[in-house]
Amino acid sequence: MRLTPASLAFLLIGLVVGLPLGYVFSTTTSPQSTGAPQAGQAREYQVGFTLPLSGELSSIGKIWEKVVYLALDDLNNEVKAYGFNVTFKPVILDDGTQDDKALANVQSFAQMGIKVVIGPAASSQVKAVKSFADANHIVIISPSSTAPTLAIPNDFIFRTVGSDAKQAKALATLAYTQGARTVVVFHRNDEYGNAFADFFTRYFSQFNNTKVYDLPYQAGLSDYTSEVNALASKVQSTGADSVVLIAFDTDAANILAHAAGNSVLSSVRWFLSEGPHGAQELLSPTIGQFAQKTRLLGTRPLFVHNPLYDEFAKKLKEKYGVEPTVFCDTLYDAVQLAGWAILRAGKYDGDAIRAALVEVAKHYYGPSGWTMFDENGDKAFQDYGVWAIVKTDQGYQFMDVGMVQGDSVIFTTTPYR
Amino acid sequence: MIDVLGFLITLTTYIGIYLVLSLTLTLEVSSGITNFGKVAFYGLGAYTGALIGTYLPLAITGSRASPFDVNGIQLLYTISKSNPVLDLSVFLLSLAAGFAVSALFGLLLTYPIHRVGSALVGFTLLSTGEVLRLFYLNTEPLGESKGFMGIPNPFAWLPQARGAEALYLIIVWCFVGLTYFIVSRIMNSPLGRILKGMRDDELVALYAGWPTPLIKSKVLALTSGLTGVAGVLWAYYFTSINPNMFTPSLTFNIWAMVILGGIDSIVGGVLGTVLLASVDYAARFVIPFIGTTLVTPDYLRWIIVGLVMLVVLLKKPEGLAPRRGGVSKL
Amino acid sequence: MGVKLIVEKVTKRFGGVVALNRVSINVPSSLVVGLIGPNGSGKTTLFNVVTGYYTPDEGRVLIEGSGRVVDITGWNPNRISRLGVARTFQIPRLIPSLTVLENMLLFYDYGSCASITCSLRRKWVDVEEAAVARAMSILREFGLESIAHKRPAELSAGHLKLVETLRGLMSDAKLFMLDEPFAGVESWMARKLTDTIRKINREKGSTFVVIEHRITELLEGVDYVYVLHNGSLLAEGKPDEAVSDERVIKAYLGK
Amino acid sequence: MITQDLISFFLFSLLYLTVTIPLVLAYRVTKVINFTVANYITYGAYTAVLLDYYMRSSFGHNSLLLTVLSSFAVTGLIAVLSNLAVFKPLAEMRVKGDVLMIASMGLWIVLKYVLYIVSDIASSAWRTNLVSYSQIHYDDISLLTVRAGLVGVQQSLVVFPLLALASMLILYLVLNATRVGRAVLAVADNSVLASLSGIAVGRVVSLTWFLTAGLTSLAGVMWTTYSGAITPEVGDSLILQVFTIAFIGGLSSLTRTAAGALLISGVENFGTDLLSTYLGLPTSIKPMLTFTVLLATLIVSPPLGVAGGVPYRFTRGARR
Repeated sequence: MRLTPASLAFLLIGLVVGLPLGYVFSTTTSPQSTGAPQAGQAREYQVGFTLPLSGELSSIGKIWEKVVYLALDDLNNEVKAYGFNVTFKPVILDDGTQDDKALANVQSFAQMGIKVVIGPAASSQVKAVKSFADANHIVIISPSSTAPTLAIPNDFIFRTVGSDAKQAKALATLAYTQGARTVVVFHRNDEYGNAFADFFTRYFSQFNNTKVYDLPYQAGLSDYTSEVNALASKVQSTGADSVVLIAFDTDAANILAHAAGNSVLSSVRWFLSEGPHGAQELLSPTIGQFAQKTRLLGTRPLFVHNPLYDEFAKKLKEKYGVEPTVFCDTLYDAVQLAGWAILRAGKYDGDAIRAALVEVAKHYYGPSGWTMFDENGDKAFQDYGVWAIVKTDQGYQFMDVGMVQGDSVIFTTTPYR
Repeated sequence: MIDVLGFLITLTTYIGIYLVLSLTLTLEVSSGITNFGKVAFYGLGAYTGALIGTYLPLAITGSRASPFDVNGIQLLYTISKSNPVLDLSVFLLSLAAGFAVSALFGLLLTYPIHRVGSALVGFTLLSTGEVLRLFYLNTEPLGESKGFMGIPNPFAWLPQARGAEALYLIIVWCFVGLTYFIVSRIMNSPLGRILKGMRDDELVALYAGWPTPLIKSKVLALTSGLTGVAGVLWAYYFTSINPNMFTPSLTFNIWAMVILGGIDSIVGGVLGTVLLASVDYAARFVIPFIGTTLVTPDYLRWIIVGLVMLVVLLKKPEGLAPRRGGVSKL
Repeated sequence: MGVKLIVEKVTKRFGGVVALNRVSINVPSSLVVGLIGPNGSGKTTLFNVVTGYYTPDEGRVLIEGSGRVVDITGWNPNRISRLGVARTFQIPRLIPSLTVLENMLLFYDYGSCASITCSLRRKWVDVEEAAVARAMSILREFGLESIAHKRPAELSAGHLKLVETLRGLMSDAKLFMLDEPFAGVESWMARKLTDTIRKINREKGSTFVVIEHRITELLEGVDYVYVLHNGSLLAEGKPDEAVSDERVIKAYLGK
Repeated sequence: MITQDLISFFLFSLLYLTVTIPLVLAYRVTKVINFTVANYITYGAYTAVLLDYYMRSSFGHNSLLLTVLSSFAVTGLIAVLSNLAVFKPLAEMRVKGDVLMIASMGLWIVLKYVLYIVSDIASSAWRTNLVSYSQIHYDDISLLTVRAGLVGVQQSLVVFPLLALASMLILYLVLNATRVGRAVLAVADNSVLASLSGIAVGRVVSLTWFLTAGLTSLAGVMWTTYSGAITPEVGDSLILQVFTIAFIGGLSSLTRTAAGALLISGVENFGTDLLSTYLGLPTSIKPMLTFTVLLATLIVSPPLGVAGGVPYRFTRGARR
């Protein structure tokens, strides 16, 4: 019989499926695996990570990857110091900021025998993996999903960050105390932007004499000229005194650059969400000048002047040369919580780890503050800091300038003269 | 320990859904329809399924909860776990509706594109997909950017997750079988020859007495309907969908599979699909252990896919498994 | 049995250019008629109007056969083809991925057997057998059995023209419109083509309209000739009359 | 905000013209429906980005002229190579236009992700974020604006007309004043006739690839002075508009293409704003407006000849 193309292809498929299977078999059944502990050998636990190393969130995903390594180093040193003979090993997969890939990643983690997965980043991705995780008892800890619709009790989804509802309140407070009365909320037309804008509107309307106008824009474009023009029209026609921008990094940079060339938009105040914080593009001269002119301020989940955060930021800078961006602290804490919960559970099993995670979080305090979960598995106590873009000798820089405390804002420095 | 059974179930489910897409694309390509808008029909099916799968159970049980609230979503989970009859019938209804809606949409789309050549057809379908995505993104009853969540898995009422997965796999593959039957019967018939003629020289087919635009619209309606069912299967497998799942890269992926196997051979399309989908899924078990992350594996994967497409087109245009013999099979 | 082709005062414009200007021709049944004229005189445009590729801006196209007159103005090409009008192209157009036999089969009227439902139920087998038998008998009749399973790329220009003409027989064409059948064809093959046309004309009584661009190589034994020039009908008549018409000579020779 | 709309209408018209005029010309010569146009724009922009980072960190300033020259060279070279590696062999195999289009799709994917990898590696080597880069300022343009007394004017307002004009001028001069340019036009009109009259069609095609791709890359350079965040998605996001315009022009007529560029730019900039202000529609309907124009074009005046469609009318019976 001669080798037909069909049989050739089947052979190829066999190789393609078989090789990795064989490879993983050989690695996972080797002594260091998650199987039975061996005397004298450190027991190894694998923790799955599905991170946005490509796609829309790739610029923060790359930094997150470094945070993961930092957190695991710290965790491994720490558990050794406590006398545990275990190590935690990351299994990192890229999900391209896409929902279907996030699910496929979690499925392959499950099939590798991994019970704790950190990530995915976006709320839509968390939704995509929820059903599988619940059915297969995989603990999911997302460091950055903030959608209120995921606040569901008794599931396997945990989030080490507060829901957007809380930050929206903080931003509303910031805007109001800064004198904003009529605002246009210019936000991404996606899960994050819409939910944030809804809550902002709800809280801001509770203040006296306030008016809120809503203006969503299409996310994921490479230019926002007509969107910014529409915003300018809206600001002019409503007589708004402030713009609230709910955005990610790239879109915020684009929008602010166009707004800088617009006289109407340069004469109102700007308030931003946490998304754009840390993006290098925002430090260009155009946007820097614009920020000084409009006294631009933003909020972000942060416990200001938390020495643990400063230490974390210093270590990250020393080891990997990067500044922590948004959700780096919550990711760090997610890793720590996962590690300690596995140890507390005593066995590598989804249900046991879930129960242990709730307990561990009550007693853990990290760069992101106190990590205790509420009944929905979300961070119960979240503080919010205020950030600004300030001019320094090295050009424009991000700076945390204050914090939101209940109904008031406390400034620790004066960002704009 | 690696869970081999789970691995195989997941892999074959993905392959099954992709197979429906690539088989229908093979039929389209062999009829001269350069469908760069595969994702439009797929997404439409998924959305139709999700719409029925979430609104209908809530309406039948008399709940006023919205499928986008936490309450509604939890209620949907409860219903799907406790009411097998309702759960299954909603699923079956969705399959039928997904077919109907996508088929109708395919039929309507042939009007603007019936007079133009394949480049414009491809491009128009490509933009149709994008416009539909924007439509979902801006339509409140479709959940806007949130999309749907809590689409009931038709076998959620089974006690073990594994059983539900296996049963779903069987359903997917029954449908793959049906699609294979339809596509191969059509391609190996006098109609298949007419379609081939249409693809190579539509004017000659027209002069041969065949109302080519009408035939094209019927074929597109059929393949779109099948693609729509694939979308429904996807939505119920995933249990949550949102507009950003339906970007053009999905279409390009399917095209790569079909080109890899041989542009007008059924077996080739199947092989290309199985190969690419397997590599994609199995790679997850290798990549994390390689250790380097300087080059994102996904980028590398796309470069390889693109290169393979080019090499196949240049060196072996008939693909891995070319179609053998003539059309006429007596 | 042939049909009569009547073109009544047909005008076709492209933008500002008048490609056909009130052209009227009247091809009697079962004749072989030549259509000659220099490049750009509107011959192919006239073919395109008759076969439904273009809709004329003015005028009508009628087909008369079996005592019935059908106005086919504005019909789609496929419908006109089913009425029994077959055409060929200047550069032969066969489906490259199909064999000669399959190219012939493409022109067979499968009726409802070409539908999707019929394909799914495999109800076409009998019809396919009849179609193959028919195609083979045609090929055999004209001595082309040997090329039945070849693809167009393997054939000479003459064979391509021949197959292109013969496939009209699959759909019982009663009016053949051949666009430069002898262009680029070797002389022995041209003879074979002529014989074929004659044979079909004699045995089936089909009407032929043949475009020829060079006046000197006009088909032997053409019954009647129309001369087009700049989109208008310049002259018509018996071949020798038409060729010796001084307006025709002027059109061909000088400005 | 009519002035803002006018400004963006003006800028986008120029941008679209810079991309579509070479595209249509290239199609007429090469007969490839070319997806890699998106890559040309992106590579143009990213040559500018990489150069800007390098120049700023080494010399402290950057020049538009240098950027334009290097973008032109890089992109033109890529186009010539892709012709040699892919399109020329395919054309020799006498494949259908569809296959050329699909091949260009494959090439587009390859080039797109190669750029991603390049910018990732450059980002990690230089410890900066090149995957999303801030607006670029060119010092020679600043100098120019100051000399001309236009202090404070945005660079895009100067660079867009400058480069668009330069592009048109180069195209006009090359095509009309040089022998090889006239050969390009001859091939565009009828390649068979051109080769019969002794023109080396192969060389003319190569030149066309170089010239049109290089000119397309100018759009990418223009973009760097305009957008607030330059990403490797720039070109892809313009594809819908660019091909709609090219199809309005039937991929053949330059005047119709130019009119299409103005139409799409107008619809996008005025249309979106008007609908948003008066009907309260979200600005995200912008792509839908473009799509509507495309559909309307297809229904009202389908570009028959070049697109290879068939003459089929859905209306029944005789019709004049």
